[in-house]
Amino acid sequence: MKGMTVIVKKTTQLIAGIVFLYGIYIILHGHLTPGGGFAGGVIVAGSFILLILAYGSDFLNLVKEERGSTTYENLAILVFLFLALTGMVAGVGIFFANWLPHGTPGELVSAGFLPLYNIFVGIEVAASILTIFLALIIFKEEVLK
Amino acid sequence: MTVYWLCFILFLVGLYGVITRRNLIKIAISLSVMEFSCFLFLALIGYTEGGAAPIVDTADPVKIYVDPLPQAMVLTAIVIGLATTAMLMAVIIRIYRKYGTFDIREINNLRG
Amino acid sequence: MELAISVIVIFMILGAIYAIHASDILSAVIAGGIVGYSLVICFLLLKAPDLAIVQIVVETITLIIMVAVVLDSSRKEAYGKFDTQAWVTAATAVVILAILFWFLKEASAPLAPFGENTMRMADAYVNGAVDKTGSVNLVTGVLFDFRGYDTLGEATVLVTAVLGVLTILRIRGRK
Amino acid sequence: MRYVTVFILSMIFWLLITFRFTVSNIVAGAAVAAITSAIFGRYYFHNVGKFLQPRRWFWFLVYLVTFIWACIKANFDVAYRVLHPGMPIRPGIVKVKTTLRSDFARTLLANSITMTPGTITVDIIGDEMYIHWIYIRSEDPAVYSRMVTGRFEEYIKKFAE
Repeated sequence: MKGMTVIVKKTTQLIAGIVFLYGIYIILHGHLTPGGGFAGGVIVAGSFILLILAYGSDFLNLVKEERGSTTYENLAILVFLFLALTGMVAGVGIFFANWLPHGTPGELVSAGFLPLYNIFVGIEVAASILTIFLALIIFKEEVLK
Repeated sequence: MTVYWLCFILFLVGLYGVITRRNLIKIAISLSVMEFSCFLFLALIGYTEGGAAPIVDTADPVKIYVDPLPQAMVLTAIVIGLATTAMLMAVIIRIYRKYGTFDIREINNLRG
Repeated sequence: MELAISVIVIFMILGAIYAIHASDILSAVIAGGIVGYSLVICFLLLKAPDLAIVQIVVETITLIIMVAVVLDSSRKEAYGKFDTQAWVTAATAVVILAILFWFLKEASAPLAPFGENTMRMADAYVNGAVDKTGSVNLVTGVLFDFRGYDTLGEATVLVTAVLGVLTILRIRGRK
Repeated sequence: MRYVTVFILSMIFWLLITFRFTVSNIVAGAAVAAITSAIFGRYYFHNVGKFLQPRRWFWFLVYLVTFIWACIKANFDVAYRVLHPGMPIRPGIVKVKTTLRSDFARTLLANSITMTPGTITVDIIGDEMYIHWIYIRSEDPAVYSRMVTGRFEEYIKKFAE
Protein backbone atom coordinates (compact mmCIF):
# COMPACT_ATOMS: atom_id res chain seq x y z
CA MET A 1 0.00 0.00 0.00
CA LYS A 2 1.39 3.39 -1.00
CA GLY A 3 1.23 6.44 1.21
CA MET A 4 -0.72 9.61 0.48
CA THR A 5 0.46 13.05 -0.70
CA VAL A 6 2.90 15.27 1.15
CA ILE A 7 0.06 17.43 2.53
CA VAL A 8 -1.49 14.50 4.38
CA LYS A 9 1.90 13.29 5.61
CA LYS A 10 2.95 16.62 7.11
CA THR A 11 -0.45 17.18 8.77
CA THR A 12 -0.31 13.66 10.19
CA GLN A 13 3.08 14.41 11.75
CA LEU A 14 1.47 17.27 13.65
CA ILE A 15 -1.80 15.58 14.59
CA ALA A 16 -1.02 11.93 15.44
CA GLY A 17 0.69 12.66 18.74
CA ILE A 18 -2.19 14.85 19.89
CA VAL A 19 -4.76 12.17 19.03
CA PHE A 20 -2.72 9.63 21.02
CA LEU A 21 -2.51 11.98 24.01
CA TYR A 22 -6.25 12.61 23.89
CA GLY A 23 -6.93 8.88 23.93
CA ILE A 24 -4.73 8.48 26.99
CA TYR A 25 -6.59 11.37 28.65
CA ILE A 26 -9.93 9.66 28.01
CA ILE A 27 -8.57 6.42 29.51
CA LEU A 28 -7.01 7.96 32.62
CA HIS A 29 -10.03 10.14 33.44
CA GLY A 30 -12.51 7.32 32.85
CA HIS A 31 -13.78 7.42 36.43
CA LEU A 32 -14.24 11.20 36.48
CA THR A 33 -15.57 12.24 33.05
CA PRO A 34 -17.41 10.44 30.22
CA GLY A 35 -15.21 7.87 28.55
CA GLY A 36 -13.10 5.03 29.81
CA GLY A 37 -11.03 2.13 28.64
CA PHE A 38 -13.23 1.20 25.68
CA ALA A 39 -13.55 4.68 24.14
CA GLY A 40 -9.95 5.67 24.82
CA GLY A 41 -8.57 2.39 23.51
CA VAL A 42 -10.33 2.86 20.19
CA ILE A 43 -8.99 6.44 19.94
CA VAL A 44 -5.41 5.26 20.65
CA ALA A 45 -5.77 2.62 17.94
CA GLY A 46 -7.09 5.36 15.66
CA SER A 47 -3.88 7.38 16.02
CA PHE A 48 -1.80 4.44 14.80
CA ILE A 49 -4.27 3.72 12.00
CA LEU A 50 -3.90 7.36 10.94
CA LEU A 51 -0.12 6.93 10.71
CA ILE A 52 -0.43 3.72 8.69
CA LEU A 53 -2.98 5.19 6.28
CA ALA A 54 -0.92 8.33 5.69
CA TYR A 55 2.52 6.80 5.32
CA GLY A 56 1.70 3.46 3.70
CA SER A 57 2.45 0.02 5.00
CA ASP A 58 6.20 0.00 4.35
CA PHE A 59 6.60 2.63 7.02
CA LEU A 60 6.13 0.60 10.18
CA ASN A 61 7.91 -2.67 9.32
CA LEU A 62 4.61 -4.48 9.46
CA VAL A 63 5.21 -8.12 10.35
CA LYS A 64 7.11 -7.22 13.46
CA GLU A 65 4.44 -4.71 14.53
CA GLU A 66 1.68 -7.29 14.30
CA ARG A 67 3.58 -9.68 16.54
CA GLY A 68 4.08 -6.83 19.03
CA SER A 69 0.42 -5.82 19.16
CA THR A 70 -0.71 -9.43 19.65
CA THR A 71 1.69 -9.76 22.56
CA TYR A 72 0.42 -6.56 24.19
CA GLU A 73 -3.18 -7.70 23.80
CA ASN A 74 -2.62 -11.06 25.48
CA LEU A 75 -0.50 -9.55 28.26
CA ALA A 76 -3.14 -6.90 28.98
CA ILE A 77 -5.96 -9.41 29.40
CA LEU A 78 -3.72 -11.57 31.62
CA VAL A 79 -2.96 -8.60 33.87
CA PHE A 80 -6.68 -7.76 33.96
CA LEU A 81 -7.49 -11.28 35.13
CA PHE A 82 -4.66 -11.15 37.65
CA LEU A 83 -5.92 -7.86 39.12
CA ALA A 84 -9.37 -9.41 39.48
CA LEU A 85 -7.83 -12.45 41.21
CA THR A 86 -5.99 -10.32 43.78
CA GLY A 87 -9.35 -9.76 45.46
CA MET A 88 -9.50 -13.47 46.35
CA VAL A 89 -5.93 -13.59 47.64
CA ALA A 90 -6.02 -10.38 49.65
CA GLY A 91 -8.17 -11.80 52.43
CA VAL A 92 -11.47 -10.45 51.14
CA GLY A 93 -12.28 -13.63 49.25
CA ILE A 94 -14.38 -12.04 46.49
CA PHE A 95 -13.58 -12.13 42.78
CA PHE A 96 -13.38 -8.53 41.46
CA ALA A 97 -13.19 -7.11 45.01
CA ASN A 98 -12.21 -3.45 45.11
CA TRP A 99 -10.02 -3.63 48.20
CA LEU A 100 -7.71 -0.67 47.64
CA PRO A 101 -8.61 2.53 49.60
CA HIS A 102 -11.16 4.58 47.68
CA GLY A 103 -9.89 8.09 48.39
CA THR A 104 -11.88 11.25 47.76
CA PRO A 105 -14.37 10.95 44.89
CA GLY A 106 -13.45 13.40 42.14
CA GLU A 107 -9.66 13.21 42.45
CA LEU A 108 -7.44 11.64 39.79
CA VAL A 109 -6.09 8.98 42.16
CA SER A 110 -9.26 7.56 43.67
CA ALA A 111 -11.76 4.73 43.26
CA GLY A 112 -9.30 1.96 44.10
CA PHE A 113 -8.88 -0.52 41.25
CA LEU A 114 -11.08 1.17 38.65
CA PRO A 115 -8.33 3.31 37.00
CA LEU A 116 -6.08 0.24 36.74
CA TYR A 117 -8.86 -1.79 35.12
CA ASN A 118 -9.46 1.14 32.76
CA ILE A 119 -5.80 1.28 31.74
CA PHE A 120 -5.47 -2.42 30.99
CA VAL A 121 -8.80 -2.66 29.16
CA GLY A 122 -7.67 0.36 27.13
CA ILE A 123 -4.41 -1.38 26.15
CA GLU A 124 -6.33 -4.53 25.28
CA VAL A 125 -8.91 -2.79 23.07
CA ALA A 126 -6.25 -0.67 21.31
CA ALA A 127 -4.04 -3.68 20.60
CA SER A 128 -7.00 -5.76 19.35
CA ILE A 129 -8.24 -3.20 16.87
CA LEU A 130 -4.71 -2.47 15.66
CA THR A 131 -4.13 -6.20 15.18
CA ILE A 132 -7.31 -6.58 13.12
CA PHE A 133 -6.34 -3.63 10.94
CA LEU A 134 -2.78 -4.86 10.45
CA ALA A 135 -4.04 -8.35 9.58
CA LEU A 136 -6.26 -6.89 6.85
CA ILE A 137 -3.36 -4.82 5.45
CA ILE A 138 -0.89 -7.72 5.51
CA PHE A 139 -3.45 -9.93 3.77
CA LYS A 140 -3.80 -7.32 1.02
CA GLU A 141 -0.01 -7.09 0.61
CA GLU A 142 0.38 -10.85 0.37
CA VAL A 143 -2.42 -11.17 -2.18
CA LEU A 144 -1.10 -8.40 -4.38
CA LYS A 145 2.41 -9.81 -4.39
CA MET B 1 -44.43 4.63 22.80
CA THR B 2 -43.96 5.77 19.18
CA VAL B 3 -40.20 5.72 19.62
CA TYR B 4 -40.20 2.07 20.65
CA TRP B 5 -42.26 1.19 17.58
CA LEU B 6 -39.97 3.13 15.23
CA CYS B 7 -36.97 1.45 16.81
CA PHE B 8 -38.51 -1.95 16.16
CA ILE B 9 -39.28 -0.95 12.56
CA LEU B 10 -35.56 -0.18 12.15
CA PHE B 11 -34.83 -3.69 13.40
CA LEU B 12 -37.34 -5.13 10.90
CA VAL B 13 -35.70 -3.19 8.04
CA GLY B 14 -32.38 -4.81 8.95
CA LEU B 15 -34.03 -8.24 9.11
CA TYR B 16 -35.63 -7.67 5.68
CA GLY B 17 -32.18 -6.86 4.28
CA VAL B 18 -30.66 -10.01 5.74
CA ILE B 19 -33.43 -12.21 4.33
CA THR B 20 -33.78 -10.83 0.82
CA ARG B 21 -30.33 -9.56 -0.27
CA ARG B 22 -27.84 -11.80 -2.00
CA ASN B 23 -24.77 -9.57 -1.75
CA LEU B 24 -22.55 -10.43 1.22
CA ILE B 25 -21.54 -6.82 2.00
CA LYS B 26 -25.19 -5.75 2.09
CA ILE B 27 -25.92 -8.60 4.50
CA ALA B 28 -23.14 -7.30 6.75
CA ILE B 29 -24.58 -3.76 6.61
CA SER B 30 -28.06 -5.08 7.47
CA LEU B 31 -26.65 -6.99 10.43
CA SER B 32 -25.06 -3.83 11.78
CA VAL B 33 -28.37 -1.98 11.32
CA MET B 34 -30.03 -4.62 13.51
CA GLU B 35 -27.25 -4.18 16.07
CA PHE B 36 -27.76 -0.40 16.13
CA SER B 37 -31.49 -0.74 16.71
CA CYS B 38 -30.85 -3.00 19.71
CA PHE B 39 -28.42 -0.44 21.19
CA LEU B 40 -30.95 2.33 20.66
CA PHE B 41 -33.72 0.31 22.33
CA LEU B 42 -31.61 -0.33 25.46
CA ALA B 43 -30.61 3.33 25.69
CA LEU B 44 -34.27 4.36 25.29
CA ILE B 45 -35.36 2.09 28.14
CA GLY B 46 -32.80 3.63 30.49
CA TYR B 47 -33.88 7.21 29.86
CA THR B 48 -35.64 9.11 32.64
CA GLU B 49 -37.48 12.35 31.89
CA GLY B 50 -35.48 15.27 33.28
CA GLY B 51 -32.54 13.10 34.28
CA ALA B 52 -28.92 14.18 33.99
CA ALA B 53 -26.03 12.26 32.45
CA PRO B 54 -24.71 9.66 34.93
CA ILE B 55 -21.75 11.69 36.23
CA VAL B 56 -22.42 12.29 39.93
CA ASP B 57 -22.18 15.89 41.08
CA THR B 58 -21.07 15.56 44.72
CA ALA B 59 -22.20 19.11 45.52
CA ASP B 60 -25.81 18.45 44.55
CA PRO B 61 -27.22 15.30 46.21
CA VAL B 62 -30.84 15.46 45.04
CA LYS B 63 -30.25 15.36 41.27
CA ILE B 64 -32.01 12.67 39.16
CA TYR B 65 -29.76 10.57 36.91
CA VAL B 66 -30.58 8.36 33.95
CA ASP B 67 -30.12 4.62 34.47
CA PRO B 68 -26.43 3.68 34.08
CA LEU B 69 -27.00 -0.09 33.77
CA PRO B 70 -28.22 -0.27 30.12
CA GLN B 71 -25.49 2.19 29.16
CA ALA B 72 -22.80 -0.06 30.60
CA MET B 73 -24.28 -3.07 28.76
CA VAL B 74 -24.40 -1.19 25.44
CA LEU B 75 -20.84 0.13 25.92
CA THR B 76 -19.39 -3.38 25.88
CA ALA B 77 -21.76 -4.44 23.09
CA ILE B 78 -20.58 -1.67 20.75
CA VAL B 79 -16.94 -2.76 20.94
CA ILE B 80 -17.92 -6.40 20.45
CA GLY B 81 -19.92 -5.24 17.44
CA LEU B 82 -16.78 -3.71 15.94
CA ALA B 83 -14.83 -6.93 16.45
CA THR B 84 -17.55 -9.12 14.96
CA THR B 85 -18.00 -6.79 11.99
CA ALA B 86 -14.27 -6.92 11.35
CA MET B 87 -14.35 -10.72 11.54
CA LEU B 88 -17.30 -10.81 9.13
CA MET B 89 -15.33 -8.60 6.76
CA ALA B 90 -12.34 -10.96 7.00
CA VAL B 91 -14.55 -13.93 6.06
CA ILE B 92 -16.13 -11.96 3.21
CA ILE B 93 -12.83 -10.84 1.68
CA ARG B 94 -11.50 -14.39 1.95
CA ILE B 95 -14.59 -15.70 0.10
CA TYR B 96 -14.14 -13.04 -2.57
CA ARG B 97 -10.52 -14.08 -3.12
CA LYS B 98 -11.58 -17.70 -3.54
CA TYR B 99 -14.70 -17.39 -5.75
CA GLY B 100 -14.39 -13.91 -7.28
CA THR B 101 -17.93 -12.80 -6.42
CA PHE B 102 -20.05 -11.50 -3.53
CA ASP B 103 -23.27 -13.19 -4.69
CA ILE B 104 -24.20 -16.04 -2.35
CA ARG B 105 -26.31 -17.92 -4.90
CA GLU B 106 -23.47 -17.93 -7.43
CA ILE B 107 -21.13 -19.19 -4.73
CA ASN B 108 -23.58 -22.03 -4.03
CA ASN B 109 -23.62 -22.96 -7.72
CA LEU B 110 -19.84 -22.78 -8.08
CA ARG B 111 -19.23 -25.12 -5.19
CA GLY B 112 -21.10 -28.07 -6.74
CA MET C 1 -37.61 14.93 23.44
CA GLU C 2 -39.65 12.02 22.10
CA LEU C 3 -40.46 13.98 18.94
CA ALA C 4 -36.81 14.82 18.23
CA ILE C 5 -35.71 11.22 18.65
CA SER C 6 -38.60 10.01 16.48
CA VAL C 7 -37.51 12.31 13.64
CA ILE C 8 -33.93 11.06 13.84
CA VAL C 9 -35.07 7.42 13.92
CA ILE C 10 -37.22 7.99 10.81
CA PHE C 11 -34.11 9.42 9.14
CA MET C 12 -32.18 6.30 10.17
CA ILE C 13 -34.90 4.07 8.69
CA LEU C 14 -34.71 5.92 5.37
CA GLY C 15 -30.91 5.60 5.36
CA ALA C 16 -31.14 1.87 6.05
CA ILE C 17 -33.69 1.33 3.28
CA TYR C 18 -31.47 3.21 0.82
CA ALA C 19 -28.42 1.21 1.95
CA ILE C 20 -30.29 -2.04 1.27
CA HIS C 21 -31.52 -1.02 -2.18
CA ALA C 22 -28.56 0.95 -3.58
CA SER C 23 -27.10 -0.36 -6.83
CA ASP C 24 -23.52 0.70 -6.00
CA ILE C 25 -21.93 -1.07 -3.03
CA LEU C 26 -19.79 1.94 -2.07
CA SER C 27 -22.85 4.18 -1.72
CA ALA C 28 -24.55 1.41 0.26
CA VAL C 29 -21.64 1.40 2.73
CA ILE C 30 -21.76 5.18 3.08
CA ALA C 31 -25.55 5.15 3.54
CA GLY C 32 -24.99 2.60 6.30
CA GLY C 33 -22.78 5.25 7.89
CA ILE C 34 -25.85 7.54 8.09
CA VAL C 35 -27.46 5.07 10.50
CA GLY C 36 -24.39 4.90 12.72
CA TYR C 37 -23.77 8.62 12.94
CA SER C 38 -27.46 9.39 13.59
CA LEU C 39 -27.23 6.93 16.47
CA VAL C 40 -24.55 9.20 17.99
CA ILE C 41 -27.00 12.13 18.03
CA CYS C 42 -29.66 9.90 19.62
CA PHE C 43 -27.21 8.91 22.38
CA LEU C 44 -26.37 12.55 23.04
CA LEU C 45 -30.08 13.42 23.31
CA LEU C 46 -30.62 10.46 25.65
CA LYS C 47 -27.92 11.75 28.05
CA ALA C 48 -25.40 8.98 27.35
CA PRO C 49 -22.10 10.75 26.54
CA ASP C 50 -20.00 7.60 27.12
CA LEU C 51 -21.92 5.76 24.42
CA ALA C 52 -21.68 8.72 22.05
CA ILE C 53 -17.87 8.85 22.31
CA VAL C 54 -17.49 5.11 21.73
CA GLN C 55 -20.01 4.98 18.90
CA ILE C 56 -18.52 7.86 16.90
CA VAL C 57 -15.01 6.37 16.94
CA VAL C 58 -16.17 2.80 16.30
CA GLU C 59 -18.37 3.90 13.39
CA THR C 60 -15.43 5.72 11.80
CA ILE C 61 -13.16 2.68 12.02
CA THR C 62 -15.91 0.37 10.74
CA LEU C 63 -16.36 2.66 7.73
CA ILE C 64 -12.60 2.64 7.06
CA ILE C 65 -12.50 -1.17 7.11
CA MET C 66 -15.64 -1.56 4.96
CA VAL C 67 -14.50 1.00 2.37
CA ALA C 68 -11.08 -0.69 2.20
CA VAL C 69 -12.74 -4.07 1.56
CA VAL C 70 -15.11 -2.66 -1.08
CA LEU C 71 -12.41 -0.71 -2.94
CA ASP C 72 -10.24 -3.80 -2.95
CA SER C 73 -12.90 -5.92 -4.69
CA SER C 74 -15.98 -5.39 -6.81
CA ARG C 75 -18.27 -2.37 -6.50
CA LYS C 76 -21.04 -3.78 -8.67
CA GLU C 77 -24.27 -5.06 -7.12
CA ALA C 78 -24.65 -8.55 -8.59
CA TYR C 79 -28.43 -8.43 -8.46
CA GLY C 80 -29.90 -8.67 -11.91
CA LYS C 81 -33.46 -9.60 -12.79
CA PHE C 82 -36.15 -10.38 -10.26
CA ASP C 83 -36.73 -14.11 -10.82
CA THR C 84 -39.15 -16.55 -9.14
CA GLN C 85 -36.92 -17.39 -6.23
CA ALA C 86 -36.44 -13.71 -5.40
CA TRP C 87 -40.22 -13.20 -5.34
CA VAL C 88 -40.62 -16.16 -3.00
CA THR C 89 -37.93 -14.78 -0.68
CA ALA C 90 -39.47 -11.31 -0.64
CA ALA C 91 -42.95 -12.70 0.11
CA THR C 92 -41.53 -14.81 2.95
CA ALA C 93 -39.78 -11.76 4.35
CA VAL C 94 -42.96 -9.68 4.29
CA VAL C 95 -44.96 -12.41 6.07
CA ILE C 96 -42.27 -12.80 8.75
CA LEU C 97 -42.11 -9.05 9.29
CA ALA C 98 -45.91 -8.80 9.63
CA ILE C 99 -45.98 -11.58 12.24
CA LEU C 100 -43.14 -9.98 14.19
CA PHE C 101 -44.89 -6.60 14.09
CA TRP C 102 -48.10 -8.09 15.47
CA PHE C 103 -46.02 -9.69 18.20
CA LEU C 104 -44.49 -6.31 19.06
CA LYS C 105 -47.95 -4.76 19.30
CA GLU C 106 -48.98 -7.40 21.81
CA ALA C 107 -45.74 -7.37 23.76
CA SER C 108 -45.25 -3.64 24.10
CA ALA C 109 -48.56 -3.11 25.93
CA PRO C 110 -47.21 -3.59 29.50
CA LEU C 111 -44.15 -1.40 28.78
CA ALA C 112 -44.05 1.91 30.65
CA PRO C 113 -44.36 5.02 28.44
CA PHE C 114 -41.18 6.70 27.22
CA GLY C 115 -39.38 8.77 29.85
CA GLU C 116 -40.52 6.82 32.91
CA ASN C 117 -37.87 4.54 34.26
CA THR C 118 -38.91 0.94 33.73
CA MET C 119 -36.18 -0.75 35.74
CA ARG C 120 -36.72 -1.29 39.44
CA MET C 121 -33.10 -2.22 40.10
CA ALA C 122 -31.71 1.10 38.89
CA ASP C 123 -31.98 2.53 42.40
CA ALA C 124 -29.35 0.14 43.70
CA TYR C 125 -26.91 1.29 41.05
CA VAL C 126 -27.50 5.02 41.50
CA ASN C 127 -28.15 5.69 45.20
CA GLY C 128 -24.98 5.43 47.27
CA ALA C 129 -22.93 4.07 44.37
CA VAL C 130 -20.24 6.71 44.88
CA ASP C 131 -19.62 5.50 48.44
CA LYS C 132 -19.46 1.88 47.31
CA THR C 133 -17.17 2.25 44.29
CA GLY C 134 -15.50 5.64 44.75
CA SER C 135 -16.07 6.44 41.07
CA VAL C 136 -17.91 9.63 40.08
CA ASN C 137 -18.75 8.23 36.64
CA LEU C 138 -21.58 5.78 37.36
CA VAL C 139 -21.13 3.88 34.09
CA THR C 140 -17.52 3.03 34.94
CA GLY C 141 -18.65 1.98 38.40
CA VAL C 142 -21.22 -0.43 36.97
CA LEU C 143 -18.80 -1.67 34.30
CA PHE C 144 -15.83 -2.56 36.48
CA ASP C 145 -17.22 -2.98 39.98
CA PHE C 146 -20.85 -4.17 40.09
CA ARG C 147 -20.65 -6.10 36.82
CA GLY C 148 -16.98 -6.98 36.46
CA TYR C 149 -17.75 -10.46 35.13
CA ASP C 150 -19.45 -8.93 32.09
CA THR C 151 -16.39 -6.88 31.26
CA LEU C 152 -14.10 -9.88 31.64
CA GLY C 153 -16.31 -11.87 29.28
CA GLU C 154 -16.34 -9.01 26.82
CA ALA C 155 -12.54 -8.82 26.81
CA THR C 156 -12.41 -12.56 26.19
CA VAL C 157 -14.78 -12.24 23.23
CA LEU C 158 -12.56 -9.49 21.82
CA VAL C 159 -9.44 -11.67 22.08
CA THR C 160 -11.29 -14.56 20.45
CA ALA C 161 -12.46 -12.37 17.57
CA VAL C 162 -8.89 -11.18 16.96
CA LEU C 163 -7.60 -14.74 16.98
CA GLY C 164 -10.34 -15.65 14.50
CA VAL C 165 -9.37 -12.81 12.16
CA LEU C 166 -5.70 -13.82 12.30
CA THR C 167 -6.56 -17.47 11.63
CA ILE C 168 -8.76 -16.61 8.67
CA LEU C 169 -6.52 -14.03 7.05
CA ARG C 170 -2.96 -15.32 7.38
CA ILE C 171 -2.12 -17.38 4.31
CA ARG C 172 1.29 -18.62 5.32
CA GLY C 173 2.30 -19.28 8.89
CA ARG C 174 4.95 -17.23 10.58
CA LYS C 175 8.57 -18.17 9.98
CA MET D 1 15.85 17.91 20.44
CA ARG D 2 12.73 16.68 18.66
CA TYR D 3 11.79 14.52 21.63
CA VAL D 4 12.07 17.49 24.00
CA THR D 5 9.83 19.60 21.76
CA VAL D 6 7.18 16.90 21.57
CA PHE D 7 7.39 16.44 25.35
CA ILE D 8 6.84 20.15 26.02
CA LEU D 9 4.00 20.45 23.51
CA SER D 10 2.25 17.36 24.92
CA MET D 11 2.61 18.65 28.46
CA ILE D 12 1.02 21.98 27.50
CA PHE D 13 -1.83 20.17 25.72
CA TRP D 14 -2.39 17.89 28.75
CA LEU D 15 -2.56 20.83 31.16
CA LEU D 16 -4.96 22.63 28.82
CA ILE D 17 -7.43 19.76 28.53
CA THR D 18 -7.38 18.72 32.19
CA PHE D 19 -6.97 22.19 33.70
CA ARG D 20 -6.33 21.30 37.30
CA PHE D 21 -2.96 21.82 38.92
CA THR D 22 -2.67 19.13 41.59
CA VAL D 23 0.54 17.16 42.08
CA SER D 24 -0.95 13.84 40.91
CA ASN D 25 -2.26 15.42 37.73
CA ILE D 26 1.12 16.95 36.84
CA VAL D 27 2.96 13.68 37.51
CA ALA D 28 0.46 11.77 35.36
CA GLY D 29 0.82 14.39 32.64
CA ALA D 30 4.60 14.09 32.67
CA ALA D 31 4.38 10.30 32.37
CA VAL D 32 1.89 10.47 29.49
CA ALA D 33 3.94 13.14 27.69
CA ALA D 34 7.05 10.96 28.05
CA ILE D 35 5.22 8.01 26.45
CA THR D 36 3.93 10.22 23.65
CA SER D 37 7.37 11.67 22.88
CA ALA D 38 8.94 8.20 22.99
CA ILE D 39 6.48 6.85 20.41
CA PHE D 40 5.75 9.85 18.19
CA GLY D 41 8.95 11.85 18.62
CA ARG D 42 10.72 10.28 15.67
CA TYR D 43 7.93 11.29 13.28
CA TYR D 44 8.14 14.99 14.20
CA PHE D 45 9.91 17.72 12.23
CA HIS D 46 13.68 17.50 12.01
CA ASN D 47 14.79 21.08 12.55
CA VAL D 48 12.70 22.33 15.44
CA GLY D 49 15.38 24.87 16.47
CA LYS D 50 13.81 27.37 14.07
CA PHE D 51 10.84 27.77 16.41
CA LEU D 52 13.00 29.85 18.71
CA GLN D 53 13.84 32.72 16.34
CA PRO D 54 11.63 35.79 17.07
CA ARG D 55 11.95 37.06 13.46
CA ARG D 56 9.95 34.07 12.25
CA TRP D 57 7.18 34.74 14.78
CA PHE D 58 6.88 38.32 13.51
CA TRP D 59 6.45 37.16 9.92
CA PHE D 60 3.99 34.51 11.14
CA LEU D 61 1.77 37.25 12.63
CA VAL D 62 1.96 39.23 9.38
CA TYR D 63 0.98 36.11 7.46
CA LEU D 64 -1.93 35.46 9.81
CA VAL D 65 -3.38 38.95 9.29
CA THR D 66 -3.01 38.67 5.49
CA PHE D 67 -4.60 35.24 5.52
CA ILE D 68 -7.65 36.34 7.51
CA TRP D 69 -8.14 39.36 5.24
CA ALA D 70 -7.89 37.22 2.09
CA CYS D 71 -10.32 34.74 3.64
CA ILE D 72 -12.94 37.44 4.29
CA LYS D 73 -12.60 38.81 0.75
CA ALA D 74 -12.92 35.36 -0.80
CA ASN D 75 -15.98 34.59 1.33
CA PHE D 76 -17.83 37.58 -0.07
CA ASP D 77 -16.73 36.70 -3.59
CA VAL D 78 -18.04 33.13 -3.36
CA ALA D 79 -21.27 34.29 -1.69
CA TYR D 80 -21.80 36.69 -4.61
CA ARG D 81 -21.29 33.88 -7.13
CA VAL D 82 -23.69 31.56 -5.29
CA LEU D 83 -26.47 34.12 -4.79
CA HIS D 84 -26.26 35.65 -8.29
CA PRO D 85 -29.13 34.26 -10.40
CA GLY D 86 -26.90 33.71 -13.43
CA MET D 87 -24.30 31.66 -11.43
CA PRO D 88 -21.15 33.21 -13.01
CA ILE D 89 -18.79 30.29 -12.42
CA ARG D 90 -16.06 28.91 -14.66
CA PRO D 91 -14.51 25.98 -12.79
CA GLY D 92 -11.31 24.22 -13.75
CA ILE D 93 -7.98 22.91 -12.50
CA VAL D 94 -4.84 25.04 -12.84
CA LYS D 95 -1.20 24.04 -12.40
CA VAL D 96 0.92 26.36 -10.26
CA LYS D 97 4.69 26.10 -9.88
CA THR D 98 5.88 26.87 -6.37
CA THR D 99 9.30 28.12 -5.31
CA LEU D 100 9.09 26.78 -1.75
CA ARG D 101 11.65 24.06 -0.94
CA SER D 102 10.66 22.40 2.34
CA ASP D 103 7.71 20.05 2.67
CA PHE D 104 6.30 21.84 5.70
CA ALA D 105 6.17 25.18 3.86
CA ARG D 106 4.47 23.53 0.88
CA THR D 107 1.88 21.96 3.17
CA LEU D 108 1.18 25.32 4.79
CA LEU D 109 0.77 26.97 1.39
CA ALA D 110 -1.56 24.19 0.20
CA ASN D 111 -3.66 24.41 3.35
CA SER D 112 -3.90 28.21 3.12
CA ILE D 113 -5.11 27.90 -0.46
CA THR D 114 -7.63 25.25 0.51
CA MET D 115 -8.98 27.25 3.43
CA THR D 116 -9.72 30.35 1.36
CA PRO D 117 -13.12 29.67 -0.21
CA GLY D 118 -13.21 29.08 -3.96
CA THR D 119 -9.89 27.31 -4.33
CA ILE D 120 -8.96 23.76 -3.32
CA THR D 121 -5.53 22.13 -3.60
CA VAL D 122 -6.01 18.73 -5.16
CA ASP D 123 -2.45 17.38 -5.14
CA ILE D 124 1.24 18.26 -5.03
CA ILE D 125 3.46 16.41 -7.51
CA GLY D 126 7.10 17.47 -7.57
CA ASP D 127 7.20 21.27 -7.73
CA GLU D 128 3.72 21.66 -9.11
CA MET D 129 0.46 22.14 -7.26
CA TYR D 130 -2.86 21.23 -8.90
CA ILE D 131 -5.56 23.63 -7.77
CA HIS D 132 -9.29 23.54 -8.43
CA TRP D 133 -10.64 27.06 -8.90
CA ILE D 134 -14.26 28.19 -8.98
CA TYR D 135 -13.75 31.02 -11.49
CA ILE D 136 -10.66 30.97 -13.72
CA ARG D 137 -9.84 34.60 -14.36
CA SER D 138 -6.87 34.14 -16.65
CA GLU D 139 -5.11 31.43 -18.59
CA ASP D 140 -1.59 32.86 -18.46
CA PRO D 141 0.50 30.91 -15.89
CA ALA D 142 2.36 34.00 -14.63
CA VAL D 143 -0.86 35.92 -13.99
CA TYR D 144 -2.94 33.21 -12.39
CA SER D 145 -0.14 31.94 -10.13
CA ARG D 146 0.03 35.44 -8.72
CA MET D 147 -3.77 35.51 -8.25
CA VAL D 148 -4.04 32.11 -6.55
CA THR D 149 -1.07 32.10 -4.22
CA GLY D 150 -1.33 35.84 -3.55
CA ARG D 151 1.07 37.10 -0.96
CA PHE D 152 1.04 33.87 1.06
CA GLU D 153 4.05 32.45 -0.68
CA GLU D 154 6.55 35.16 0.22
CA TYR D 155 5.46 35.35 3.86
CA ILE D 156 5.54 31.57 4.26
CA LYS D 157 8.99 31.59 2.70
CA LYS D 158 10.10 34.07 5.34
CA PHE D 159 8.88 32.17 8.40
CA ALA D 160 8.81 28.50 7.49
CA GLU D 161 11.76 27.86 5.15
